Formats: sequence, structure tokens, C-alpha cells
Amino acid sequence: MILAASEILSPLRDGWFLQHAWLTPVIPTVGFVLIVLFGKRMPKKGSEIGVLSLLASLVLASGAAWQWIQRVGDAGEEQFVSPVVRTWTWWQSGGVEFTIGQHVDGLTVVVLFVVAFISTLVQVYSLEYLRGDRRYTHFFAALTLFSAGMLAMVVAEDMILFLLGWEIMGLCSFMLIGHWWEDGANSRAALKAFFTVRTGDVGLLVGISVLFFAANEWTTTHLGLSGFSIRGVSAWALSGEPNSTVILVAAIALFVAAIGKSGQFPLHTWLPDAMAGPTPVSSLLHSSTMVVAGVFLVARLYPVFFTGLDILGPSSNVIMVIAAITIVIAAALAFVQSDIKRVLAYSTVSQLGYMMLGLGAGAWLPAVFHIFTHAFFKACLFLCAGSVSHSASHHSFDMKEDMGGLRKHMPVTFAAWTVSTLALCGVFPFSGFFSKDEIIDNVGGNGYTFFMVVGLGGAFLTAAYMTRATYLTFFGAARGAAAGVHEVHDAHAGAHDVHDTHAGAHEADDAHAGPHESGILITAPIAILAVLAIFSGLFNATPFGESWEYMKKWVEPRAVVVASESHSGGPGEAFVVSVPSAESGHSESPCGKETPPEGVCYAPQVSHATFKWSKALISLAVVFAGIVLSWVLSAALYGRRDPRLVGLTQRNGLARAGYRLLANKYYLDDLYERGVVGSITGPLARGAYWFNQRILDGILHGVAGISRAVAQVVYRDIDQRLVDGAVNASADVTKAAGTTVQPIQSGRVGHYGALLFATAAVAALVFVILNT
Amino acid sequence: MSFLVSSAAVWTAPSVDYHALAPEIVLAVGLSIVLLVDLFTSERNKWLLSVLTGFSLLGAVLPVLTLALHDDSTRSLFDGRYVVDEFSLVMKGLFLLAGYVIVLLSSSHVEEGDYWRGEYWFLLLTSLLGMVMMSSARDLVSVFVALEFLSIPAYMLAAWRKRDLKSNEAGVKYFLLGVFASAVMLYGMSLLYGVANSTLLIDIAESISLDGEFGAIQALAIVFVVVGFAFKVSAVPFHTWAPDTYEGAPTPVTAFLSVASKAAGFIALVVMVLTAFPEGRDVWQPFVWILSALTMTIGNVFALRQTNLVRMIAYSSVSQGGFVLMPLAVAGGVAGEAALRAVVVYLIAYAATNLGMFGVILSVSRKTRSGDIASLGGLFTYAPALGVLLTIFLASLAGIPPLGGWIGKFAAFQALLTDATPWAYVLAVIGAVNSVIAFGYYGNVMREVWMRPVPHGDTTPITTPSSLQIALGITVIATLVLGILPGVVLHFGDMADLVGAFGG
Amino acid sequence: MIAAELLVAQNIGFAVISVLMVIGALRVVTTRNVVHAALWLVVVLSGAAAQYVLLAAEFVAVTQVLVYIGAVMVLFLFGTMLTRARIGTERDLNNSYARLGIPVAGVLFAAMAIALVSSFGDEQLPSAARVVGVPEISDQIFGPYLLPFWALSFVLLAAIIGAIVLARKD
Amino acid sequence: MLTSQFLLLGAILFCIGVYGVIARKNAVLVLMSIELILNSVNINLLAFALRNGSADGHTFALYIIAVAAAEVGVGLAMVLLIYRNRRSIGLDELSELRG
Repeated sequence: MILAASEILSPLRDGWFLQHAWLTPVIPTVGFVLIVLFGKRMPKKGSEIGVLSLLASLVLASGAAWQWIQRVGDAGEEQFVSPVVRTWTWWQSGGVEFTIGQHVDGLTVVVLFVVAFISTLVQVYSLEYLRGDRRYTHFFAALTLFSAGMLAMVVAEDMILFLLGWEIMGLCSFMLIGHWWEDGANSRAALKAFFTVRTGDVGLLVGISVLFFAANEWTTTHLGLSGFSIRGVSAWALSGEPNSTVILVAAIALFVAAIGKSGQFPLHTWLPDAMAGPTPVSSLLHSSTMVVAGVFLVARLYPVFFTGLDILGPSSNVIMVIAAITIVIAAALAFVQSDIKRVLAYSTVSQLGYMMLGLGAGAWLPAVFHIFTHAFFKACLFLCAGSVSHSASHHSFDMKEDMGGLRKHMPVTFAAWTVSTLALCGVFPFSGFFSKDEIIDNVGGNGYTFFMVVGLGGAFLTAAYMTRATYLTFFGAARGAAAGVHEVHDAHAGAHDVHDTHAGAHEADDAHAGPHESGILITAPIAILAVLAIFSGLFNATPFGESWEYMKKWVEPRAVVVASESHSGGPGEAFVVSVPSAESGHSESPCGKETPPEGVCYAPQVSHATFKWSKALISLAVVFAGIVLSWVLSAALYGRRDPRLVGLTQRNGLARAGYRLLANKYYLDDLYERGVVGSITGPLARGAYWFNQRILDGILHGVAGISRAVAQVVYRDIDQRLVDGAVNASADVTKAAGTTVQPIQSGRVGHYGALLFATAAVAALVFVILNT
Repeated sequence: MSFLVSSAAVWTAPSVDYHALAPEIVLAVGLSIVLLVDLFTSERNKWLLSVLTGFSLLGAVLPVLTLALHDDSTRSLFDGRYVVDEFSLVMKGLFLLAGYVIVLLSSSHVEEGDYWRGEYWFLLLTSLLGMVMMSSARDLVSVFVALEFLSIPAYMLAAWRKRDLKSNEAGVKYFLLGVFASAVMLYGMSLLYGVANSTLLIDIAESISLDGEFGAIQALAIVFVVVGFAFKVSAVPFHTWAPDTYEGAPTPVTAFLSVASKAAGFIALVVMVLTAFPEGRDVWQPFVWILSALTMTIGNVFALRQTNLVRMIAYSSVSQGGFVLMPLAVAGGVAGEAALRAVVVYLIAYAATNLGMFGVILSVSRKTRSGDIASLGGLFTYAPALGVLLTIFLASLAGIPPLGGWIGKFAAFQALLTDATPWAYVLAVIGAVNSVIAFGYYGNVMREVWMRPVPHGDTTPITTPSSLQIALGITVIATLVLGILPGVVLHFGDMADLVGAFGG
Repeated sequence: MIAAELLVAQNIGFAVISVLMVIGALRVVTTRNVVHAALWLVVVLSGAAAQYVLLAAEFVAVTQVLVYIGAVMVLFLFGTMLTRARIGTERDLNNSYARLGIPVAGVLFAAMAIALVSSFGDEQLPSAARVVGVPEISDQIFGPYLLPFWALSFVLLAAIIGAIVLARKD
Repeated sequence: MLTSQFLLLGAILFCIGVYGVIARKNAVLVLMSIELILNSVNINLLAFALRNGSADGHTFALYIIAVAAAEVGVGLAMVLLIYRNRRSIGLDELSELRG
């Protein structure tokens, strides 16, 4: 067998770019330091350093991608294309060696390229968009550091570096969302985002620790790797060794982190609020790169989830359930937003749900492909929204108040928006079609019919809300700022949800101008992204036949059994013990199904649904139905002000209830605010307070008291100001906590002494009695 | 009168290894010189004293280094009553360097306030000498005397701002509760002496491990001794003095108490539980477990509702103490060495970060003259360097990589997971939840610094004296290096093997 | 037999002194007159010195008389005078929550008593114990306990200097 | 003589002292109560020294006496300090710092 295997082996090429992929995060890190140190003294206030460092990273990432394609080309049909791994010892502790290094494979180069590419474009865009901002340098510093963090996470060889990049992104997200902190809502949103994501991060820490302690022994003996190594953990998960409970716990813990970072239900509430940040930030962090980190985590450690959650098993798993809920509720929420960025934010949440759904259903490649295409069209949509607010709507994002009829004034933006919208809706032949349809197709193909229907429903909703947004922004009559009504707008400034409050100089600059197209620094990135939104789908155009499935060839790790360290020289490179028939796509490889007799697997065998036009036509029909229906309704409601529809939410009880539920985001924020956050800050105090307020008052004042309390709750629910960061626990909780804990910290020495001696006495009595 | 008949053997002078005692001797000479020079210098030249103090501390670092580099790095003096091993050398180095940073933090503060300067430096050095002695003390008498040695000057330093009622109150509270706690501890020590017939910790360990001998009296003794040190490390519910004293005491003294004094309490606790009571783990492990869980949680809950910055830091340092206790709660089992390493690593990382934190507070309060968190509003806009430093220190305290605090938390959790018992996991979960909650108040300060307007619009820049600048530089470099190159500090942790513990 | 008779005498002595000490201690913590409290404390401390003699620790007993009754009590009386306590009875000596002390002391005593009785029960003190003389104590202080002794000198120095700075008027 | 009779005497003194430090408001009286506790420790140590037939207990007790003297000195200095500033030595009034 060894002889047979060695025949199909050929040495794999790896070039300079693959060997030096670790430079991609290092260069922006250096750039960040330079901006912090010298940015303010540079002629362009440090922005040039940011753009240049990202450009360098982009070159490196492109080179790495190119060389990776060559490497795959070298490999035989059934050969495992081993990742290019380089490690350096970071530190040693307690017999465990911690390494830092790069792990470059197909997934890495795809995401590396996307991140570097979008980061570069967004930085260019920001040159114009933030011109004159008072914290211009800081903005570029944070943006560059963010890219460094994300790139570090993507190339990470082990979970420690992964965690490091992950945390840096969180910190930068916090700084960037709160960039315009003069508006209190922005800094609250920043804290809310950070706190929500950090809550999920506990899951990451727990997951990494559990994996390390469960896998370390196995990985050390079999592969010579530590339990933090991504390769080691992947191989361990598929080896049949792991205890099913342990790996389930690890998978769930990691998934909690992914939920937090990728805005999945029920931790999605921070993402729409994060739109308080400048638009380039929304475009980069909160649509195309940072928020896919959670998806990336699942894709990266896929074997862990595959085994732990029994993906492709007979029943649905937690990833699919969460993803399906996310797709539907987020899409529904997008309907009631009047802020264009919030529409896009909910759309992002919903699309992330698609990626998760794909991963949960075993459609690894379509999900990763959706990361790729989604990044282009969603970044493009955000940049278009920014362009509209920058040049046409006087920094307002309110579609109902300040937009309308802009297609004539902003041809480039309009064209890019339309193309991207069609891509997002999944219209053939735009990119979104190829990825999203693949996900839906594969979900169905793997036997999860219900989730396929959910996916189709989501596609319908997506088409509908995007049509609504498009109509409101670019069609119909111009309203508010778009019609040049600045005075009115200024008077109503406080009424809008989110405003980009630029520096005064900039305001004065274009206050006199009507809606117009944006400058070249803004339109050029938009145009580039729009082109990619059209064509990027062709990288894996399943409908056109096998030969078009480049992504599958380049990116998907091959599920083959590879000899492990103990059998031969190096992992992956040595020989192939058993060979799957990859062509048929249906699993003959033992990977993920049973313990390989000798050697290890680094990826599970997944299946691919065969493309059928009949299925695709159904989904296209659904999308068109959504577009048409929504167009008709939008035109009637917003265009002609059809009396039957206008005010429907006021007249019809059912519609009203539905609208209110959506407008209040299912009351989830309030649940967090009151339930989760409140219970953290002082469970006892809160309990006592609750008892006092509700029970005692209730008994004393009877039904009237209860109904007043309920009314109060409703009032607060509607009051969005209470939807606040975790830190700002409401004043009454703090007060109640104050009165509860007052005796402990009374300031009286006698009390302190009594507490000291009493504790000593009780502890002594307990332990004395136990040991008598 | 047979009472007077002596049964003692002929006295022989104990042989003293002066190299092993060199750090103590250098400090003792240094503090005597400070005391003498104080007598003969005029008010204008009192700055000389701070320089002398700093030099004494750095001078004492030299013998620590020579001892550490010497082949035979374990030296036992006075029949094992005073042991210079790697653990004690690491801790001595920590105390001396932390002391040096505190001198830098204090010097401008002391020059400008109406302090008794010479005596201030004298007492600071005395207390540090007590800490240096504590790290080597391996019998009950030495531990007790070292504890009082480091505490008595600290009580007085807390009250050093004589005309300030708050400072008086801080000193009195610290003193009284400290005396209560040491009384409880002494009672426990008397029982230990009674059952072991020796004051040597390793003899006590033997007597406690006698099979079947473990009884109520040993349990009582262990509880009382642990209580005494739990006070020193301000573990809940023995923490009550800490917030009041930290808020009232002069800020450099607060830095001293929250870092050096606390670390001394921890090493005493570690030495006691690991060398004297390894077999009493059924008593102290659950006790420390409860203390740790309470300390993390209550410290956080109180910190969340503070508006005074120093008071918030006080509660935060109470809560941080809970994290150091966390590995100790499993130190009696298989995770013993990991726990010892975690404590050492955590203390080093915490010392660097917290001292830096106080450096920033001292610098800012020179301008704002206020203790409110709100007084930091918009700090970044008019003092960007201080804003960034404060953010780094806060992030490190919150345990965000790649800053020093992270590696401390990592080591602590590693110890818990190594133990791999259900109780260890429960404590790890409590710790994880608390480390998230802690971000609530750290984040609040960050928000003030970055995202709030400057109070009263007063954006005159802050002038930071050079001594403070040096202190900030040292601490921020230490914080960053510890986080980025954790090998450095973990090496100290690995090295810190405690003679007498783990059957060695 | 002789030893047993001697022990009877010692036991009676112990009982009498103990009762005096407990009464004295109770008066220290309950009396309404600060000066009386100080005098009752003298009773307790003298009783303790007497107990030390019973325990064959005559050097410690002498030190107790010298340091405590001689020096510390004078300090207390000075403290009382300097803070201008009324020589007569005062109402305001106790905290409003003084009763809190009773359960705490009670539980503490219960824990201690259980532990002491269960561990030492009716164990006899050796009647012909090796008597520890002054030379032996000095050998210890200047032998194994030299370093704490050296440290104590710094503790006292620090206490004196600090106390002077804190207490003086300036 | 029984070992436990001395130890119980010590325990009683200890608990009376504990009661005193909790109950007393006057700072000087609190310091006196602390002396009761420290004396109970010394009784313990000397009883054990006799029981064990070793001199360590004596030395320990002497060191405790010395430290106790230092503590009383410091304590009374602080009492004088607060008396000078507040004209009162009621410990309960020292509760500006709290919460």
C-alpha cells in the first residue's frame, strides 16, 4: 500500500509568498505603530501609512493565493494538499510549548485575500469620506490595527494566536463604533457591542481550553503538535478518540463565541447598534470581515463541529437551528427599519445566518464561498449607503425622511447599488446567486428539507426588503435633505436615529450643494466592488459544470487519510493510505465517519449536491416574486401613498401588533437589559428590589398597582433610551444594590471587626465539627 | 529553686551566611542612612532622601541577582528557619523593583504635600525590608515578626497625611483590623506550635500529616492562620478595610498597599499552605475556594457601583485578589506546582499593571485634583499619552491579550484545569464570568477617557514629573513584555520552586 | 504523693487566679469608666503573669510585669489622659450594636472549646517537666531566632519614629 | 493540672477580647481588648511549652510581648492623632469612608 501511495505523490510547490504569508498581519501592525507614533506629523495625517501597509498586505495575500493555486495544481487528484505551516516557539510553560506561526491553506488564502482587498478599498474610501474629521489619524490607526488583528486570526496556526487576533478585532470594533463619541448613543453602542461580543468570547476561551486539555495528549503523541494547534485539534476530532461529551461541550462553547461575533440569534442585537460607527467601519468590520470571524471559526475548526454536533447526522443540529432562526427574524426586522444602514445590518445578520446554515448542514464549501461573494456585494452596499449620505442626504441615513429619487443624481452609486442588490437577492447571474443557491441546494441535498424551505423563505424576504430599500432610496419623489431641504432637516436633527456628525468645516463645505455624485475616491472603490459583485460568483459557478468549480478545487480540503507523524516523516506530506473517489462526491472516504485505521484525517468528508436547473428555477422564482411584490407594495405605499396601505399598521390590529413586535426587535434588547445585565450587576439586589416593587406593591395596591407596574414596563420597553450598554445598569438597580450592600461596607470599624471575627468563628466551627 | 537550673547546652554562635542575608543587610544599612541623612539635611535638600531610598532598593537587587546566579541557589539558614530559595529570590526581586517604582511614584507627591519626608522614606524601606524577610521566613516566629515588620510601618503610612481626616480614618481602620487579624492568626499559630512542638513549618507539616492525628485542633489552627493572611490579601469578607484605606490613604501609599503589601500576604499564604499544611488540604482548599469565589464576585459587584476612581481600583484589586486565590484553591492536589506558578506569574503581572495604573492616576490627579471617574473625561484629547497608557493598564487588568494581565489569568485557569476536578471547573466558570463582568467597570473608565467631553472644558495639558514618567515607562514596558513574551515571566514561575513544598 | 499535693495547690491557685482574670476581663469590656477599665486590665495582666509562673515560665512572667504592667499600662493611662477622658463614668463607650459581639464571641468560643476539649480532653501536663531557664531562652534568641530578633529591633524603631511623627503637634 | 484548663482560660480571654473589640466604641478600650486577646495567645504558648517541654514557646511569647508593645504605641499615636483632629476618639464616628 505504501508503494501504491508513493506513486501518486509528488512534492508540492510552495513559493516565497506562501512561506511568508505571516507578513500580512505584521505589516499593518507596523503600520499601526507608525501611525500612532508619527501619524499626526505626516502630510496626510497618517492615512497614507494605513493605505500603503494594507496595499502591501494585499500584494502578499494575492501572491499567496496565486502560489496556493499552483500548489493545488501540482497535487495529484487524490493527494492531500497540506497547508504551508511555519511555527516558532513563543514560550514554554509547565512542559507545554506554545508556538506561534502561520497555517496557510485554501480557506486561509480566500479570507486573507478578501480581508486585505476590502480593507484596502475601505481605507481609500475613507480618505475622502472622513476628510476633515477631527480624529482622522486615530481612525486610520484603529482601522489598520483592526486589519492586522483579522489577518493574524486568519493565518493563525494555533488557537492562542487566533484568540489574540479575535480580541484585537473586538477592541478595534469598540474604538471604531465609538469614533464619534460626542453623541452619547454612539459610545453606548460601542460598549454594548464590546460587551456582547466579550460575553461570547468566554465561549471561545472555554472551548479552546477544553480542546487543549482533551486533545493535547493525543496530538503530542500522534502528531508532535500541541493541543492548541488547529491541525492537531482537527485531526484529533476526526480520529474517533474524543469523548463525545467533551467534544460536544467544546463545539457548543466555540459556537457561543461564533454567535457573539457573527451576530447570530440571540446575540445579534449589538450589530444594528454598531451602525453608529462611521460608514467605512460598518462596511469593513460589520458586514464583510469582522462579523464573518465567527463563521470562519466554525469553518476553521470544522472537524470539531462535525464530530461534536454530528453534522450530516440524521437530526438537525444547534448550528442549523440558530442559523435558521437568525435568517428569518433578521430578514423580518429589516422591513421596519427606516435607517438604510440598519436595513443592511439586519441583512448582514441574515446572510451570516445563511453561512452558518450551510456549515451546519455540511455544505462547507458553499458557506465559505458565500463569505467570499457576500464580502464584495455587502461592502459595496454599505459604501453606496455612505456615498448617498455623504453627497446627497446631508449625512442622514433615514430613507423615509431624507432620500428618494436619487438615481438621477448619483448614477454610479445607483448602478453599483442595483448590481449589489441583485447579487444579494441571488439573481442569476450575479455572484450571490451562485453561493446562496448552492447553500440552499446543499441543505436540501443533505436531507434537511425543512431548513431548505427556511432558506427559500429567507431569500424571498431578502429580495423584498432590498427592493423596499432600493425604492425608498433611489426611486419615488425626493424628500428631505435629498430634495435640498436643509433647514427642515437641521430642525429635525434630533429625531433621526443615527447621524454621521462630521466636523463643522465639512458641513459648511457642501451644505449649499444639492444631491450630487460623490468624488472619485468614493466611487472608484464602489465601482470595483460592484464589478466583483457581478463576477465573483464565477469562481464556483456550479451551473456551468465541473470545470467551473475552481473554489472546490482550490479551497476545499480533501478528506483523505494521511499518515501521521508516528508513521512517517512529516504530517501530510508523506503518503496517502486510502483514497476516496472524489469524483462522485459522495463519501467513500472514512474521514469523519469512522476511525481511520492508520494515519489521520484533517478534514471530514462532505457531500456536494448536484446542480439542477429545476431547483434553481424555483429559488429564482421565489426571488422574483419577492422583488415584484415588494416593488408593487413599495410603489403603492411610499410612491402613491395608497390610502388602503398608508396607516395600515395603525388601523389593523394584527398588522399593528406585528409591526410593534418588529419595531421593538422582539423585545430582545429589553430582555438583555433587564434579565441578563441586571442579574449580573446585582442579582440579590435586583431580587430584593423586584420583590419590593412587584410583590409588596402588588399586595398593597391590588390590581391597580400591578397594572400600573405593567404599564411602566411597557413604557420603558418603548423607550429606546433604556436600550443601553451593560455598564449603564439602570439607576434604580444601582440604588437598590446600594441599600442592600450598605451594611457590609458601612464604614464602621465595629461592623468590620464583627464581620471578620464572625466569619472566622463560623468557618472555624464548621471545620472543627467536620474534623472532630 | 530547681526552676533556675539550666538544662541548656553550651551556646555556640550561629553561623550566618552573610551572602544569603545580603539583600536584607543592604536594605537595613540603607534605611539607617536615610534616617541619619534626614537629620542633617535642610528642607531644600530633602529630595536627596528619595534618591537614597531608590538606590538602597536597587542596591539590594544586586545581591538578589548574585544569589540567583550562584550555582547553589538554595541556602538554608538557622536550621531551616530562613530559606533563600528560588521562590524567595523571585519574590524579593519583585518587592524591591515594585518598591523602586513606588519610590518613583511617591517622590513628587511627597515633595509637594506637607509630609514628614525623611520618616516617610524610612517607613517605606522598613516595610519593604519586612516583605523581603517574609519571602524567606519558614518558621512561625519569623513569619509573624515579618508580618508585623511589614504591617506596622504600613499602618502609619496610611495615616501619613496627618491633617486629612480621611487619611486618619484610613490609618485607624487599617491598623485596627490588621491587629484583629494578626491576633486571630497568632492564636492559630500557638495551636500549631502546640501540636507540632516546633515552630518550623516543615516540622508542622510532618505533625499534621501523622496518620489519623488530624483533628479539630489542626482544623481550627489552619482556619485561623488562613484568616490572618486572608485579611492581608483583602479576601472577602476580610476585605472591608481595603476600600476605605485605599481611598483615604495618600495615593502612593495606596499603590504600595495594593501591590507590595498584598503580594506579601499572598506569598505568606502560599508558603503556609504549601509547606506547613499540605496534608490539611481538606480544610484550607474548600475555605480558600469559598474565599476566592466570594472575593471575585463581591469585589466586582462593589466596583461596578463606584464613582470614585481610587475606590473603584480598590474593589477591582479586591476582585483581582480573588483570581490569585483561585489557583490556591486547588494547590493541594496534582495542580500544586501549576498553582504556585500561577500565583507567582499573576503577582508579577498584576504588580506591573497596577503600579502603572496608579502612576496614571497620580499624574492625572495633579491636574484634576479629584478622585471622580468623571474627572478623567476626555483625557485622551488633552493628554493622549496618559490616555493610551491608562487604556493599556485597564485592558491588562481586564485580561485582554497581549497584555500582562492576560498571562496571569491564563496561568490561573491553567492550574484549575490541570486539577480537573468538578469543583475546579466550577471555580473556573465563576472566574470566567467575573472576568467578563470586570470589563463593565474597566470599560466604563475607558469610555470616560476616550469618549466623554472634558469636564469644564479645561484642556490645559498635564505636566508629568520625570520620576513619574520613568515609573510609567517601566510599568508599561513590563506590562507589554509580560504579555507579548510570556516566556519571561513564566520562566520565573517555573523557576520558583518552593523548598519544603511538594515533598521537596 | 508529694507531687500530687503540690498539684492540688497549683490547681487551687489556678482556679482562683482564673476566676479573677475572667472577672477582670469582663469588667474591662463592660465597665463604663475608662480608668477603671485600665485598672481591671492590670488585674488580668497580673493574673496572666501568675499563670506564667504556674506554667514554669518565670522569665516571661517577669517580662510581663515589666513590659505590660510597667510600660504598656502607663501608655494606656497617658492615652486616656491626653484624650481627656472623663475620670468618672461615661455613657458613650459602647457601640449601638454592642450586642452583636455576644453571638460572635459565643460561636467563636464554641468552636474553640469543641476543638480544645476534643483534642486535649483530660491530658495531664507533665508534672516533672523539663524547666526552661533563662539561659536556654537566651540561647534560642541568639541562636535560631536571631533574625526575628534583629527584625524586631527595626519594628520597634519604626514604631517609635512613626508614632512620634503621628502623635506630635505640628 | 490539665492542658485544657489553661487552653480554655485562653479561649475565654480571647472571646471576651473579641466581644470587647466589637462592642467598644472608645478607641483606647478597643486597644485594651486587643491586649486581652494577645495575652490569651501567650497563655496558650506557655501551656504548650510546658506540655512539649521546649523553649520555643517562651521565645515566641517574648516576641509577641515586644510586638504588642509596638502595636500599642502605634495605636495610641493614632488615637491621639484622631483626637487632635476631631476632638473625639469614638471609632463609630470614623465612617466618612464607606460604600
